[in-house]
Amino acid sequence: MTTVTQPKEAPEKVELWLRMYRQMVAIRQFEAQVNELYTRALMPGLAHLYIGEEAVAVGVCEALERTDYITSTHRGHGHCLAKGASADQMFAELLGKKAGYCKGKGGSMHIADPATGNLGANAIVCGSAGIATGAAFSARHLRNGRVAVCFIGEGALGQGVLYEVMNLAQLFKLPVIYVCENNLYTEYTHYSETTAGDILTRATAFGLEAASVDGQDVRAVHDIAERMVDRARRGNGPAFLLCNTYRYHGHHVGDINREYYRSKQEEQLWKTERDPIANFGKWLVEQSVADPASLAQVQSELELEMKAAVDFAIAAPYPGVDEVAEDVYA
Amino acid sequence: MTTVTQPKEAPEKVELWLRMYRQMVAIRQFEAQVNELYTRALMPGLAHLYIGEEAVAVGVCEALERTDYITSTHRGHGHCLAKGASADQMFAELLGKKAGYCKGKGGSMHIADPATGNLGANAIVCGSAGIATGAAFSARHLRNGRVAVCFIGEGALGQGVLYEVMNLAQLFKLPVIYVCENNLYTEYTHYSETTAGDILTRATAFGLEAASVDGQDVRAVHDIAERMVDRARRGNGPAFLLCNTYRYHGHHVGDINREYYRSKQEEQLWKTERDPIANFGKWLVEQSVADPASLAQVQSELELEMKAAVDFAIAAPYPGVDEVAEDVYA
Amino acid sequence: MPENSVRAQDDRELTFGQAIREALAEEMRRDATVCIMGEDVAEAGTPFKVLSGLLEEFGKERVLDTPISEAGFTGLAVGAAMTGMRPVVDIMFGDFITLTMDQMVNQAAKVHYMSGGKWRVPMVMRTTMGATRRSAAQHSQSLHAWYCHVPGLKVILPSTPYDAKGLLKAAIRDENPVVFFEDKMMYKLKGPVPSSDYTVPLGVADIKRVGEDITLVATSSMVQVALGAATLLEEIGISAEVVDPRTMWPLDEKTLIESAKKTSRAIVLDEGYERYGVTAELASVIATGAFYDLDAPVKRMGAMHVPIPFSPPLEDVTVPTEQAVFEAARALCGR
Amino acid sequence: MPENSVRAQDDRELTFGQAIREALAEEMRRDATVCIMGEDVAEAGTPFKVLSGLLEEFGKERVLDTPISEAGFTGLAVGAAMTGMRPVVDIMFGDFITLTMDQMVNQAAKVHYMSGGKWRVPMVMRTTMGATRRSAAQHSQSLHAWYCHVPGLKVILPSTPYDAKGLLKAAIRDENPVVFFEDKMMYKLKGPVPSSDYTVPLGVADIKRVGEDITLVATSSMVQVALGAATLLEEIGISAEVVDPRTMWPLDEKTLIESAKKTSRAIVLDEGYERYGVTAELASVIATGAFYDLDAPVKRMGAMHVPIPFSPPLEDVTVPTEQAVFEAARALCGR
Ligand SMILES: Cc1ncc(C[n+]2csc(CCOP(=O)(O)OP(=O)(O)O)c2C)c(N)n1
Ligand SMILES: Cc1ncc(C[n+]2csc(CCOP(=O)(O)OP(=O)(O)O)c2C)c(N)n1
Ligand SMILES: [Mg+2]
Ligand SMILES: [Mg+2]
Repeated sequence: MTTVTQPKEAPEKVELWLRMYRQMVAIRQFEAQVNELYTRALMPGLAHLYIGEEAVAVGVCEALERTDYITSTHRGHGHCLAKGASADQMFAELLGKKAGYCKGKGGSMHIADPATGNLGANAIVCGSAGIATGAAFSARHLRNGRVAVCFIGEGALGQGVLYEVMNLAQLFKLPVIYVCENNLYTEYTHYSETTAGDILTRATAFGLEAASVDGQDVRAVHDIAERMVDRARRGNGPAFLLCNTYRYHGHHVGDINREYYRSKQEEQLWKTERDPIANFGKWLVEQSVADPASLAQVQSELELEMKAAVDFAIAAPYPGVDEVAEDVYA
Repeated sequence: MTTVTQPKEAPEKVELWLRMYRQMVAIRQFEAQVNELYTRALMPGLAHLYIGEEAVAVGVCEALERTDYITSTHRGHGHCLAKGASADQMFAELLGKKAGYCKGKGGSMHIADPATGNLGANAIVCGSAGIATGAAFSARHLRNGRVAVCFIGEGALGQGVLYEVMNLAQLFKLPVIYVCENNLYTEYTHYSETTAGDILTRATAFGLEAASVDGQDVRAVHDIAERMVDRARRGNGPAFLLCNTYRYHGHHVGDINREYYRSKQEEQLWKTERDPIANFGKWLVEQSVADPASLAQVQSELELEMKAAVDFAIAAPYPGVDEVAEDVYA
Repeated sequence: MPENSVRAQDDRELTFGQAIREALAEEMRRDATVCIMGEDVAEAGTPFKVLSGLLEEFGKERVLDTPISEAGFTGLAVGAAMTGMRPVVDIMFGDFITLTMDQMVNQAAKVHYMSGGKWRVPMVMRTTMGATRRSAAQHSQSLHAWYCHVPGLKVILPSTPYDAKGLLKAAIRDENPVVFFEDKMMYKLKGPVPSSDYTVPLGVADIKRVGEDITLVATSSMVQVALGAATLLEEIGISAEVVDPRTMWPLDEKTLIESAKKTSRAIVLDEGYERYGVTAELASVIATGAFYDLDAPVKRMGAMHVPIPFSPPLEDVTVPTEQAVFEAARALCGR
Repeated sequence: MPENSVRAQDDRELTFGQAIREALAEEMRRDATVCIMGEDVAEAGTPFKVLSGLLEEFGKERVLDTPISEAGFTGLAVGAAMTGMRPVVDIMFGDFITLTMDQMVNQAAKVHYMSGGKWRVPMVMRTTMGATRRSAAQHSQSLHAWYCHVPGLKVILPSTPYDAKGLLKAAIRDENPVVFFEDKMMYKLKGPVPSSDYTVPLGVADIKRVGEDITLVATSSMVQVALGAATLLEEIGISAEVVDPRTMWPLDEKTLIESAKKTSRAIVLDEGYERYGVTAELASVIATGAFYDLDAPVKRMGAMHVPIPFSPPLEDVTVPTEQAVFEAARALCGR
């Protein structure tokens, strides 16, 4: 993508911004296709869309090296893509095809990819907190300078194991960052009904560095993530980042009628006032780093790319039935 | 026991003090006999002595009604006695006799007694946190005005379920008080090696009222416990009380050589400078609420009482072998 | 049997899910100490909508949404049960009982015994089981064998709407901790359910189909599979008897053994992993009890020894099917 | 068999506990990625003193004391194993695996499969089992049957110092999550242990005593009980074969079945709860595999279906004894 006028910003900054914009659009286009696959009844099971939360995954993952680790959640497509996963293998996995990241054995909630440091999405709420902490343990022990990011939803604050591993991470000074996406709901219940006290204090109580950030502002997320990652890499221990965000769609693709737990007005407000892509796009134009046309072009490019990836996945074959018993033991 | 000169204090205060003194001595004498039983090889298995920590159990339980609930730990003899258990049935239980509180089926770590609101000691670290919280749930739901106290050691701070139930207790505004006995060690490891951050903040982070107190000062423990119990009873929710204390003996009766994890000097210091019974006795004399002779009398009375209770337990019969299959299901 | 008598009076049909809701509603009306707690049980009525309407009738005090703290609220329920309540906890997916094992096994199951019979834990845990829902390895397991192994717990696996209502009501009235496993794939299954107040006693197996040539002992959703296979078998002249233990513990060994003695052949079907699972216990009970009458080894059919895969063609071969049972039965009968 | 050949060279004796420590020390010297974590494992060397000296040799970086967070440090070990380490976690009492089920079953056991074989979890969980230590219901259980039920896990129950060393070394070198159960009552048991670097392969049963009239399949401490019973049986002219599967999964079915075929009678012994436990799987494997050769039903002997009581006279009758096995075997042989 070419930029119009000469921006005053350093070129690498500009590159980063455009890359982050492109990544956010990629995630949204990917998820739009997932929803499409579901409504066309082409996808087995359900999926949890990340639309609306793109700035969190992109802002954080852009602060990581390819060799750094992440663990993800049931709402994990965005994290995987932001860490470098390719759409075609992801779609193939979502359809249970052999060409998928997990040979079709994992599906939407279990995308894993060693090549991009993705230790795996997880369908157990907070199920990957131990794994991420352990990856940081290896990094420290093997002195390979890596950092681990553990993405969790605010619902994971209900799981005791989170406090166990934060305590361990601080005791062992491990390079792990717990990124908590507070999208206000745990399935169909507002987080305030299930979360007493103060979220950040739950982390500082165990000695972690903690901060909260506007999860709809990709630059803000990236700045604070970079600081925390750098701090962890330098051996100064774990951190907790609370990102305030919102999911536009239902808890999963089948969650259509949502009025009983949240209002249409609330949804509208977030979509119109606080959309991470629209707002960032507007800002890029203001900074004359990009113009509307070039941004529109990104959109259409990625839409085509995603459509092609979907076609690849649909055409791809299922694994052979005899493969069912493979990979149980290494 | 008669008091010498006329103390200026209100008689009920005086009564309370003398009762607390007596209770602390009772616990210490009880535990001395347990140790004796172990060394004489008359007790099956092991036991965890409460000697040195008497002021915590007594100060807290004297702030409770008989109908209030407690849950206890592997180091539970003191809690059970302070809540009103009788020594003979406890010794009988420790020896696995039919006359014991649990017909010999529970042993030292599982003393339970509905008559005194004792929901049971627990051999799983933090294993009773859910139970105590649930008892408080019943109290609130049945509106019977009861309060539940959950005794835990500081080692229980490592168990995630503690944070899960503190969150639940605060959300439901339950009348439960988590009394954490920090005796500096979890088995053979100093708590500072396993506890990051700040202990009280781990409770306030979930919205609980929290405070710490000198666990060797029975009046201080009683005062703060009374305030927290009263607050809970009035429906203002759960609290967390950190009591700084020390166990004089080993982790269990068999833990004799302890130099590899704590120094003899440290033990000596606590025993000579901070003994809860000696210091309280000295204070009672200063207040001319009691004289040395009357205090010495308490000691000898209780020693005889405990010896008699031990004799009862030794003479008591074992349950019949056919009873092994009873009480599995209600 | 209570079944027939009651069925006679009333042939109303409900789904499996509706029968469960009705059982809960009836018991909550009857006994004010019965309350429900779990994730998204209130407004949402659970993701499976099984509890819809209960919040409206019984209010937030008795239908409580909890944080995602399976260990925490299960432990809370144990204490509540000891002190005058009769809590029913909802563990959304059976895969999550992994988080409740200490509360259920070291606490709930042992409180009565360890206290010499002084404290009781009248609680019920409702949870789910069953694969083929395209939910992958962490949302498809049937882990009931673990709880069956634990003294102090009772375990129920209902297979029909009728049994579901009667067994759940009996579970709520039971003085012990009871775990109630519901197959996610059966919630829409319809069957006759009397509107009357009836219970089905724990520990009594039910012969779902009478037959002469082979016994198919089946649990939960496998009962439907067995009945389907029995129909196929009938076409080739093999008469299969389908026996549903209904409760894994207490276990009605006698009915299982007598059926096997009568037919001299048996297959045991359960959707849990076959290895070290429920099929092992049932097969061994029959192999011992009917030793001198069996013409062939007892055949076990459970889930494959693999984590449940997501990919549909793979997932479909991990659990027993009508066709597979049909073939196994035919082979066993030497046809 | 490796056993005999190696034994020949070297008849040094070690206790069960020393053999375990030696296995860990040897593997930690061989491979710098092997580390140990658990409660009181460092200075204290565990309450059972099994790990004494390892801290001194390998330092705090590789022998780590943890908080009392069984779920937390087990989960940490899973992630560490995926990323280059070979952690050995120590769960002090087997009763506490209740707290690790989610990390082991939903995470460790499934990572390899769910990732299509891309990630591996080479970790070992060492924990204990066994009653009669007067520790009551929450410190006396043998819950290994739960892990045996789970695809993706391997489960080891060593019965001698020799096997303990060889099997633990094999477990540490294995690419999968392996659970290693040590009977608390066997730590002082002495036996020959070569100082050489040997491993015992997983999935190979060991015939601890050759016999003709009856097969006693026994696990862990029950092997000693079976050998004791075999001696008593010999005195009345009954020759008992004692077979130790050594690993519950993978399971050497062939050796069990062949022994039963040879003797035509079998008793299976395990210290876990008998109901829905390990004895059910082993008995059913034998009942099926040796169906046409068995003269009597396979007899199961496990722990009584009660929480383990504290009172000595009660506790002693909850687990199989030499005398009980002797009587059962005699009855089975019709004497
Ligand atoms: C241990 C566990 N309990 C319950 C569930 C069911 N469940 C799946 S997603 C979810 C809500 C998670 O909310 P949150 O963590 O905020 O993530 P979000 O869906 O909002 O992204 C629940 C309860 C689960 N998967 N795991
Ligand atoms: C879940 C669990 N893990 C480990 C143990 C073994 N254990 C028994 S007591 C103890 C130390 C407890 O320390 P603390 O809570 O401080 O109580 P204290 O002994 O100091 O009174 C440990 C680790 C246990 N009983 N339960
Ligand atoms: Mg959320
Ligand atoms: Mg302590």
